[in-house]
Amino acid sequence: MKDKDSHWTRVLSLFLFVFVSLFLGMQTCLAQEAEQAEALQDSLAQPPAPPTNVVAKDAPNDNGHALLVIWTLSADDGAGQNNVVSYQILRSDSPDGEFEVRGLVPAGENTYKDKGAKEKEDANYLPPHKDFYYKVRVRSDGIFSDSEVSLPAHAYGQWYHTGKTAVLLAVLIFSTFALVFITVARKGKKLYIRPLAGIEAVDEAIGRATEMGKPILYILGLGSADMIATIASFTILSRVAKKTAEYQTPILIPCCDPIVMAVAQETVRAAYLEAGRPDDYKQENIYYLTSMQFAYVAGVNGIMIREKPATNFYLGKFYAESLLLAETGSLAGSIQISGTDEIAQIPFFVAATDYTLIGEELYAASAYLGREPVLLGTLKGQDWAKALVMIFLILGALAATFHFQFFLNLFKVQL
Amino acid sequence: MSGEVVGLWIGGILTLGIFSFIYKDNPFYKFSEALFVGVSAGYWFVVTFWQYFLPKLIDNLVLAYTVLTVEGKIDYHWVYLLGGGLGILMLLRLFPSVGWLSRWSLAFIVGTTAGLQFTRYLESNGIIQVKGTILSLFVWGDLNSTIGNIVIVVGTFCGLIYFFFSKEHKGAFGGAARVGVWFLMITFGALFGYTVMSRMSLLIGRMDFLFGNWLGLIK
Amino acid sequence: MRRTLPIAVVTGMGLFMLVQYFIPLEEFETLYEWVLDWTMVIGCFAMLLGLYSLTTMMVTKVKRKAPGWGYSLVALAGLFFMVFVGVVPHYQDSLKYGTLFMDLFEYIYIPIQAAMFSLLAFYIASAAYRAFRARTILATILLLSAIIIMLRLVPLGPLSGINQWLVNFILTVPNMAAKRAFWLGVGLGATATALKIMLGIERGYMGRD
Amino acid sequence: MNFYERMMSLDRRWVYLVIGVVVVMTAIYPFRVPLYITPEARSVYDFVESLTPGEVLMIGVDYAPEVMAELHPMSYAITRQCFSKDIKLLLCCLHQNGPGMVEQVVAQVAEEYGKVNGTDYVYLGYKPYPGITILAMGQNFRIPFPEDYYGTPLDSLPMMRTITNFDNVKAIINISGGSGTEYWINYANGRYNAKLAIGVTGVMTADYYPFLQSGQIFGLIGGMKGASEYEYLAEKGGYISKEKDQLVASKSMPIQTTTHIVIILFIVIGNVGYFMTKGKK
Repeated sequence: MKDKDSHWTRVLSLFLFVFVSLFLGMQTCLAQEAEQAEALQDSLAQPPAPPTNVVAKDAPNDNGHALLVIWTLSADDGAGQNNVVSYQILRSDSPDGEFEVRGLVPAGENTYKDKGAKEKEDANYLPPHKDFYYKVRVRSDGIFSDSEVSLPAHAYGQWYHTGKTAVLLAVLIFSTFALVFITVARKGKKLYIRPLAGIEAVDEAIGRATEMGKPILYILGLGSADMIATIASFTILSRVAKKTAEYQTPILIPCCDPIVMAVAQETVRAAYLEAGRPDDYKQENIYYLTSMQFAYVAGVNGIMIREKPATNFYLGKFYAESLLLAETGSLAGSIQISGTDEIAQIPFFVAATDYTLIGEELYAASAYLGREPVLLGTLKGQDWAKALVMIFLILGALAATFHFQFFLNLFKVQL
Repeated sequence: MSGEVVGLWIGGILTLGIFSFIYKDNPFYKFSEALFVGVSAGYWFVVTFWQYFLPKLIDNLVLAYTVLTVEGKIDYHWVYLLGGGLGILMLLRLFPSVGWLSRWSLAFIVGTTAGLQFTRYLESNGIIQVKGTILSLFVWGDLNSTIGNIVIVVGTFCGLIYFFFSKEHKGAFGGAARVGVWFLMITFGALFGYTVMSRMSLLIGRMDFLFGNWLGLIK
Repeated sequence: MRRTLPIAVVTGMGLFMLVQYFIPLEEFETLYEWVLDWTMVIGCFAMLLGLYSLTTMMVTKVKRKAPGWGYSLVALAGLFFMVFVGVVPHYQDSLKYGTLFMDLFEYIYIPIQAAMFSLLAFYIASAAYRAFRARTILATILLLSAIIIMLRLVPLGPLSGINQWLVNFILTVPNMAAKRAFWLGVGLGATATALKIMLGIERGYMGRD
Repeated sequence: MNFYERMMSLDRRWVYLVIGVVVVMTAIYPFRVPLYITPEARSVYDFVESLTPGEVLMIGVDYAPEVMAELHPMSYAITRQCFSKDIKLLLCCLHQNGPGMVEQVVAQVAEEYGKVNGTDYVYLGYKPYPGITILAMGQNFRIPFPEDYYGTPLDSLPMMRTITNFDNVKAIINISGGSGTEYWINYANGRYNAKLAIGVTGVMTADYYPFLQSGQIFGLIGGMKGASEYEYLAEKGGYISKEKDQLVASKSMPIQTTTHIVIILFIVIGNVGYFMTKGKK
């Protein structure tokens, strides 16, 4: 049996050997043929006119590991018999050294960004402050011609991204508005804010829970602490918890992110301290459940059905689970106050909860609940920014109607 | 019975357990829910461990240590110790006497978020939206677009008026705010109506699973 | 120290993240990447905290023989079994298909999740029934818009074309306008919140002792 | 308590029961729903129809198993239409839970039509960070994907010899269940001017209509209805057939229709009850 095996192996390897050598031989033949064909073609066809004015310079607005190559298109690009197919960009660290291919762009393009890696260990590393030379090779069906070698250029990083000026202006304008009105508010000027039904219901909802002797459930949403909606929810929680401390109503906060849990604990502890009831604070009421969307919902639904909280707050970032929570809560007979900046979930909150804070109202809620002049000041600043946006809307529409392109360019943001 | 069949049965039974909740809370649902919460928390922990903890912290520190022992150089990877340190501060929450130290880590995260989102929101929710609303109010020979554009600009304008907090919604201002709410309501209705199809698709998918894959009643 | 320093950290980190947005320089980019990595590392340690929190809650329930303590036991079993099979026997491979860990995920987690998700089909119907009452003009607008959109799936004969035109109109015009206004408002609100946090005006979330 | 009052305080479980019964009954006794084909779905179909054999179409398939019910039928119908017209396909997946599923679709359909991997289609596989990946693909597919899903270097695949970037594909169809679509629109279309159409879940459709208006996408297949419209067109074109059980979305359209009618009826009944009881109070 074993002999037979080795016999077969020998036959097989012999066969394989013959096959491989045949294959290799054929490959070489073919390659030679191809080369000959190319040489033949070379002698027949004229190479396309080379690109001219090749200029290399540092690529703007970057970390200093990229160069920009610009050239004038080959005279044959788009015209002439030699239809240009592509441009190859070649680079070298000396004008007469070996050039390596860095990239390829189709005909008609006259710029290429040679972007390298910033890690030294990366094969594609492009060192800053080192001179490089470029040439551009124009290709047309197997034949090509090269441009002159460019003058040296080196990459360096920039201190300011010029494409983001619009954002910088927005930051400055917005901060100015906010700071001006904070100062005004500090001086004691009384600021009007219009009533919001959702906010006015908060006191009533907490009061109801106290009367019924049942807990309050506060859901911070599915967001993690790196979302601003979650942070806005912390600021609201801070006010709500202070009230529950005063009313001595327990507040349950199951969380779906451990960092959110930690911040929520700090928030509620601080609120109880401020209300003068540090002993009533129960850390075990603020706990982590799970980070997975629907498992979290299943857990919270269980709490709602079994603990029957008198009031449910849903404030923060919510996704598809919004309706699952809100319907179960309404089934359990709780008063529900919701708010999110996810527009797709607002209809479900509107349908299934008693009060909904829509978008920006969620962010305004802490100022409403706290009524501190400084916070009301930022609210006023926000409104002024909004007024400015509205002015831009009208001006923009007029500019677009009468084709003032410059106005559009004001809002250009480059990344 | 192969593993897949066992899996199918487990899946089918647990699905029924979840569905039973719509009738009322019951032990069957409670069991499925508890299992769900436990398994998902465990899953998330394991994913965090392999996908974040190891590559982001341990691998970098091991690299730093290797460079130190092999080349005798202090390599930049040691900065990950700082991240690890902030993480350990988090764990100090377990000890009430030093728990306040974890606030440094929390502050680190909250501050980072605030700074990062500041520009992000101004850019994507501010500038880009304004830019998108810059529409020509008169499109030559295209009545549809002309009317559409005018309505969009007016609607956005009125919608923003609705969100004004520091001015009473009275008179012309209040009227505009009201128009803004109408626009919001049309959108909310549309979003609701649109979602129905997706939710029904989910239910159809589950029914398929129950009666098709699991029980084999329908093909 | 306990309170001032964290607020300083918030302001400092906030300013750094704000400034680096405008500076493409490599040093800033690297620092930015580190900061993001560190937040992830903090998240990993926090995960331990979360696990501790969940476990103590469940264990307390079991110990006290609180109502439903048996279910807590189920959750604990699920949790630790997953962690065990996920971390102990395999190296990183436990996240690949075919391991016991992934099988458990696929045969327990996925079906429950899908079932939970599909409950929405029932809830959306009941929400529509109970909440869509033409009480006010606003509520009427909302429900009419929802009905128009839903009707696109209903064969209406010659009316289908008109309905489709309405659906298109709602989605491209009022929908667009409302979303723009909504997003602009959210943008300003979020920015204001970020600013309040960075300036330390809003600090209720950071302990007080 | 009269009839209307009872109707107003109806236990919500009756609603659940009605929905459940309607779904099951329609599944058992299906009927053919007359379909209104939306122009935005038709334009995708017509575009694929206009391609000639040998031309390359790119499909970005970015969804997880959760939304399979809505999006899988689109992937199948388009792939079948392309393969039976001898159009070459370039596929990629930018959703982390999707790559295996996409492989399943393309491998199955390729087998049905006897198409060869590497010659008739190329599956690039998965890369994280959709934004960066799409930007890089605009430069050259080889930057994010030096190798295809099966580990073969792109340069050694016959089909890829003439394909560098988006300029070499006739159009891109992005079938997506998440935010990746925005990157396709902003980068593939916005930056590299690629012709783009999308197929999205029902929930997402409303968000992407405006892009149709602005011309950034040339077609949109929305949710299960869009998928069944596409199947209808593909069946008429003779690319898929009911006998082979290839009309998946269309099969559940009767259920969609009946449930939508039921929900609309619920709203109407609720309002009738509301107005009848309001008068009394």
